[in-house]
Amino acid sequence: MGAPSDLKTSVTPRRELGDLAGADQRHEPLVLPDGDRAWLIEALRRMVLIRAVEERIGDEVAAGKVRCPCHLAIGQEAVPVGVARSLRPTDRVFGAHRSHAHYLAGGGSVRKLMAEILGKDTGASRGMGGSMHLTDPEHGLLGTVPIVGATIPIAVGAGLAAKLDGRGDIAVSYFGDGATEEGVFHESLNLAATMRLPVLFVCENNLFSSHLHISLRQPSDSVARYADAHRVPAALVDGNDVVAVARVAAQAIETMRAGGGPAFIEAVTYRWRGHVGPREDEDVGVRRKDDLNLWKGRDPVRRLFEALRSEGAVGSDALRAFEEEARAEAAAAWAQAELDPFPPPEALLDRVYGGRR
Amino acid sequence: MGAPSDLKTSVTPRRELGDLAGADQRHEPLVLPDGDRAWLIEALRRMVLIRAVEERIGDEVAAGKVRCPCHLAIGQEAVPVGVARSLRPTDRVFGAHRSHAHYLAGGGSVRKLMAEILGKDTGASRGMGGSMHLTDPEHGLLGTVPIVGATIPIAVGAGLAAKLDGRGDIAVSYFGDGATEEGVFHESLNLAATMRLPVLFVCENNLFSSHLHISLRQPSDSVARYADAHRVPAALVDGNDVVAVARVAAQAIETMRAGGGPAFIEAVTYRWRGHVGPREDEDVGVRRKDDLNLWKGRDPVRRLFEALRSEGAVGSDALRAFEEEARAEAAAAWAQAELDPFPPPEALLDRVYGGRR
Amino acid sequence: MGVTGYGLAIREGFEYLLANHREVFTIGQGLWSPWYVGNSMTDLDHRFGRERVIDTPVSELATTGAALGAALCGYRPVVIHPRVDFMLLAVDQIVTQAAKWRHMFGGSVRVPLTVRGIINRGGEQGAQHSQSLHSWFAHVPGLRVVMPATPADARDLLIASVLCDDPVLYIDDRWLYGVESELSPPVEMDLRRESPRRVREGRDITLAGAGYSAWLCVEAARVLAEDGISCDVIDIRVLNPLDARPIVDSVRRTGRLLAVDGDWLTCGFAGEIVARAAEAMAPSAWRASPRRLTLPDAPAPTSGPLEKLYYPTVNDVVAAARQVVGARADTWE
Amino acid sequence: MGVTGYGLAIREGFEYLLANHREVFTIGQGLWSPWYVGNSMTDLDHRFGRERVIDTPVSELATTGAALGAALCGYRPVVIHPRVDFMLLAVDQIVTQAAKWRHMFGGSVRVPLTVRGIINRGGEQGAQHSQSLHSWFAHVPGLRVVMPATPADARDLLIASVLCDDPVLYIDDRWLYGVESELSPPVEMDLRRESPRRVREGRDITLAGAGYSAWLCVEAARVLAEDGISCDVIDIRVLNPLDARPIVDSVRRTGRLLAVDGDWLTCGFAGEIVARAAEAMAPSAWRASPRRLTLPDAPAPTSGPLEKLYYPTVNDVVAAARQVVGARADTWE
Ligand SMILES: Cc1ncc(C[n+]2csc(CCOP(=O)(O)OP(=O)(O)O)c2C)c(N)n1
Ligand SMILES: Cc1ncc(C[n+]2csc(CCOP(=O)(O)OP(=O)(O)O)c2C)c(N)n1
Ligand SMILES: [Mg+2]
Ligand SMILES: [Mg+2]
Repeated sequence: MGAPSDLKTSVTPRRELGDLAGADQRHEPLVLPDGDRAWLIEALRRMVLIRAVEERIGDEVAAGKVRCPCHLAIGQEAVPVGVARSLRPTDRVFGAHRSHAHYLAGGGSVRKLMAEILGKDTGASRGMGGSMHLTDPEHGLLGTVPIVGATIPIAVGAGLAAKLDGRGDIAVSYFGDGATEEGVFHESLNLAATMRLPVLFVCENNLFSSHLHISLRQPSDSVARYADAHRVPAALVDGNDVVAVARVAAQAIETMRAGGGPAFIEAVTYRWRGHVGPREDEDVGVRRKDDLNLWKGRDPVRRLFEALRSEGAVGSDALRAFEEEARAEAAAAWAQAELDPFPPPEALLDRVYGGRR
Repeated sequence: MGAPSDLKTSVTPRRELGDLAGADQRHEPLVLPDGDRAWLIEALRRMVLIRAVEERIGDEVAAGKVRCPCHLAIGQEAVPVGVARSLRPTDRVFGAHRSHAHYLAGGGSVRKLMAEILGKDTGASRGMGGSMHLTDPEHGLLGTVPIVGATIPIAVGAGLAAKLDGRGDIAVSYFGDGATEEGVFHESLNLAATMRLPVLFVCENNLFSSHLHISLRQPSDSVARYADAHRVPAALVDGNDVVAVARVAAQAIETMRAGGGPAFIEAVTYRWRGHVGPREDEDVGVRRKDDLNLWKGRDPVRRLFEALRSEGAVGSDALRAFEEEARAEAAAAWAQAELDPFPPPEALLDRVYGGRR
Repeated sequence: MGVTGYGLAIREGFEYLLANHREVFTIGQGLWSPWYVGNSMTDLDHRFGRERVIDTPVSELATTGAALGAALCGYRPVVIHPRVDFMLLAVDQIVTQAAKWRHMFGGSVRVPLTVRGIINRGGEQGAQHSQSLHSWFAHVPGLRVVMPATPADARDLLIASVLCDDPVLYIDDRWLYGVESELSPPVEMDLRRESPRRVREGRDITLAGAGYSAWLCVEAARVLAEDGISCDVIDIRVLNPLDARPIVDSVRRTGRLLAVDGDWLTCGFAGEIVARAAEAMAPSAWRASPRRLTLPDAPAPTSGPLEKLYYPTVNDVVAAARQVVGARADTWE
Repeated sequence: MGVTGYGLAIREGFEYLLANHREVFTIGQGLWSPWYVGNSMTDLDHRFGRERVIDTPVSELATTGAALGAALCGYRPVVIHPRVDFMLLAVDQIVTQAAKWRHMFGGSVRVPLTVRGIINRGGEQGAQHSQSLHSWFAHVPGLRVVMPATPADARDLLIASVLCDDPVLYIDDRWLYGVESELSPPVEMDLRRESPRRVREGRDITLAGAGYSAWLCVEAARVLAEDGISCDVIDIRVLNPLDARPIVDSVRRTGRLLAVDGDWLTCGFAGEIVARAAEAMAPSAWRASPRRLTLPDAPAPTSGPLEKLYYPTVNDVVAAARQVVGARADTWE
């Protein structure tokens, strides 16, 4: 810009993600970096755990054992696992309604998650929040809430606190493509950019907000353009490639810890289940069913596993072991949680304010 | 985009408007298009009227004759006059707190404006709104309100109505650079872009929001980047050049009437008075005082006048005549308005709902 | 003529409006989904077209403002918020814009906007998916607020709201969607003439509530009748502007009042009912002190047992009414 | 020790907090302007630095959310909204987030956030620059709401709010900035122990109000004393959670109540005062029906003569109190 311009009337292509949004693209094994096998194997184990736990939750919902709404992130495991790699417990992380994976990727207890979903006093939020309101301060997760976009400015404030603290900590805000339609998303990016706050904005663009494909809600299918407008450095990445996510996240976080301003990651991914609940066919959006089967070919877990196997780092037996371990942990946690007590009646009023009134 | 990218860490220049934001730039007479002298002379007359009326209002505020807050647009007259050129009475126009010029450029009655500012029953809003709440339905101005950003989505709805009507009418939303910091601005652009509504967004970027220069509020001094992000065709223009404003507005509006979607104009300008009230030194922002004197050299009225004079279309005598006419009209309107009655006491309750309750 | 449920009655209201009034359209999140707003709008998009049944991005504030803008241009839009909690993002457009434009611009501006906010609570959804806050909106001059308690009102108050030239907040409650009754053909009522209604006659105590609370009162009155307590029940229907006469007339007759409300206690709608009666009546006309039954002043919990404690039930209404009737005016302390 | 005005007393509170508590910072529109929030924060940015006294873009919602985020990380931010009307853009963060996070996450999360909303009305500013709406926020469980009526409270309730581990909405009124009194040194009160206060003793009637309305009550009581009506005056101070005992105790003594409030009538705070008293007292304990004096249920007008009609004055309080005292309990209808 600078010079006055005539009206730009070029019509915009509505699909700008190209092959990143292609259900039939990127089915091949990941390209692995040199070294670093230990973490890759740990990442595989963690993704397998997240999936097993969410599958178990889905089964319990289907069995009528759960009443609170559960939004499953099955298929999206690579994003939080990739980001979490560069985080430390003093960082501050915030999520939304679909945050089981954010919670578990950060190291959250499976038992407390199950107990929370069952409304037990032993739950992550002592039974007061359920699936949509998770917290895990030990690992830096300060809160996940279901009001779309609500934690984005809160994360900016955590970034402000981190900057005032001056210890190189950062804040991470996880949200979806739908959240970028809330005005507060833009206010938050502008605030972070203007104050140069260490906030990592991570948009899990799974192309859907509830039943609506992004093409019905926005003039382009890529949201990184908003970061460009707010002058926040942005990276666009395959959200089903844990290696790629970890790489851009590490880059961004390193800059931030060194005093850089905010950064934005658009991770393109896809959820395998309905918007809410365990069923796959819940939704009614654009071509959802046909796409789903193709997207399963882009499975972030399988793609990492096959890459590791092809070089002999992990075998099918190891994968099976991970899966059994994970299912066993989920089952044990569920069994324990079922036995746990509910909050006492006084909790209803005693937890409203600090101290009595 | 399309291909995954690494993090873009380029630091952004905070000044992107270049000479368009330069107080010492563009002092020379306008470059006039061929033909069309009649309108240019009318535009000159209209800008002179707006300035005279606002100067009179400022004097009355200074004299303690006015109680309601008045935000004067002296120095910004060219924007609404340039835009109004392509509007028709069936179009729908919305403004904000600084909208005397929007009202007058559209043909609003000086008498009703004065009466409204004095809280008289004969006012544009029957004395219920004052300077910050103006309406003039005959000329398509449906409302101006002081909640920053509030009329932007309302204008989008008027654009939706125009599209449903299918008569080629459009909606115009006037707002300032500060309003682009409200989330609703972004929600509105996305809605208009997604639904392809005939809405002309006109941002009068006078570089200030109250006491704060835009460099203290945003990472760049140009707001057209937001339109780019929302895929709304945008034009950047010298807001003190009525010819340039009229040209881009005509272009944008023509496309819209033919069924095109929204368009965005960023008109760079400067207010000569304080944020509120008549004083010039009211503010405390960045370099405001030094800039002001330079900006007066970029006077939209003088630049048009000198261009017309240099080619003999209008002489100094004619300009003087316009000015005297304008001052006389302002004076007469004020005198009449002072004699007008206040709303009756019943107005307080009778105007809340339609019909009695 | 068969029975119709409250949810489908709302849908009938929309069908009637869209079929008979060209200037009506609907806009909001979920309108192209078969389940988003229960069964209250299913397939309207296919029947009337997606130009008049518009699904939107997740942008409550702009969507509401856009509906207001269209209303100012002669349309009669209904903007739908699938949860009151989400509607709070649009408070500026509802409260500071829509409710004030007529007055602010001289009194003759027509603002035929209907905002539909759905109470969608329970099911362990928790604090951010359970708010009602009708007490907030009933507080705002210029905004008409209605809460239907029956299928007939669900349909006909919707029609009246949309045909009204003032902004109306229409609040329906998912907990009532299953309530059924026989419906006569739709009628176009003048909302300005609608007010609280005496839906059951009794001598001993006045039970008053809006929406689901009115339903609780009716059910409780049946139970109380069995042990000889005869209740006058007032279904509020129109919360703002509030015509308190039917309430006061009832309390004058019974001398006792239990205000039931599904919102919080402090500064809630139940308090307004009590205050109107207390102001209008002679102290000597009371046979017992008035009483409120509301949500406890706490956010909604998720845990099942706490959720059961949280929401007033028919039994709670019955118990509270018995207490009021049992109390003697002179000895109450 | 000289006298200090209400506006400067607020500034003293900020000075005390910023000087003595490192975790305190302030953020909001106008903090780098000498006039934006009257004389209540002038030059704090120069004295304490612009890292702790932060001016912001025009983004109420994100600014409030950011303050909440910092509070969750151990800071004690004060987010300033120069007008309550602007603060409404931030309702989601105040009501659905800040007020609920402790409860929603198990009860042990500390949320030491203070939101300061300034009532800035009159001066023919009109409907969008005149709202108070403290009745709304006092309705929200989890959100403490305070309204100081004196310079001492303006300073010390601000300090108490900021040092409280719960979210607090602190509402001050520009109409009180000129009120002066002698101030002793600042004290750190525990907000949980603060409640409505009896600021004048009387026998004939209880006058109760918050903020500017409390000031009106005190002034009116002086006038009423002259013609032999002795008023008990309750300055509410802390609206939520509301400790109604001081109010009820007073009305038990006087048998009469006039609730004065600078917010609208319907579902307003004055109604809550009346309802609490009506519920707690025996009908026989009333010497007259309670009465409310509030804004009329209309948006604020701009026109001078209408604006004069709109806001309750000392004379209005006096007149209303005379009426209540003049009424006989048994014949009131
Ligand atoms: C303010 C608000 N508006 C609407 C909703 C309803 N809602 C819940 S989740 C959701 C979709 C969000 O989509 P996205 O942000 O992409 O997250 P995803 O579900 O895809 O993970 C919506 C609209 C809400 N919870 N909050
Ligand atoms: C929602 C809201 N927040 C804050 C304000 C206070 N305010 C009034 S005008 C203004 C500045 C707006 O700047 P801009 O949009 O650039 O318009 P300009 O005054 O420059 O014409 C502000 C912040 C307001 N009126 N509304
Ligand atoms: Mg999504
Ligand atoms: Mg500006």
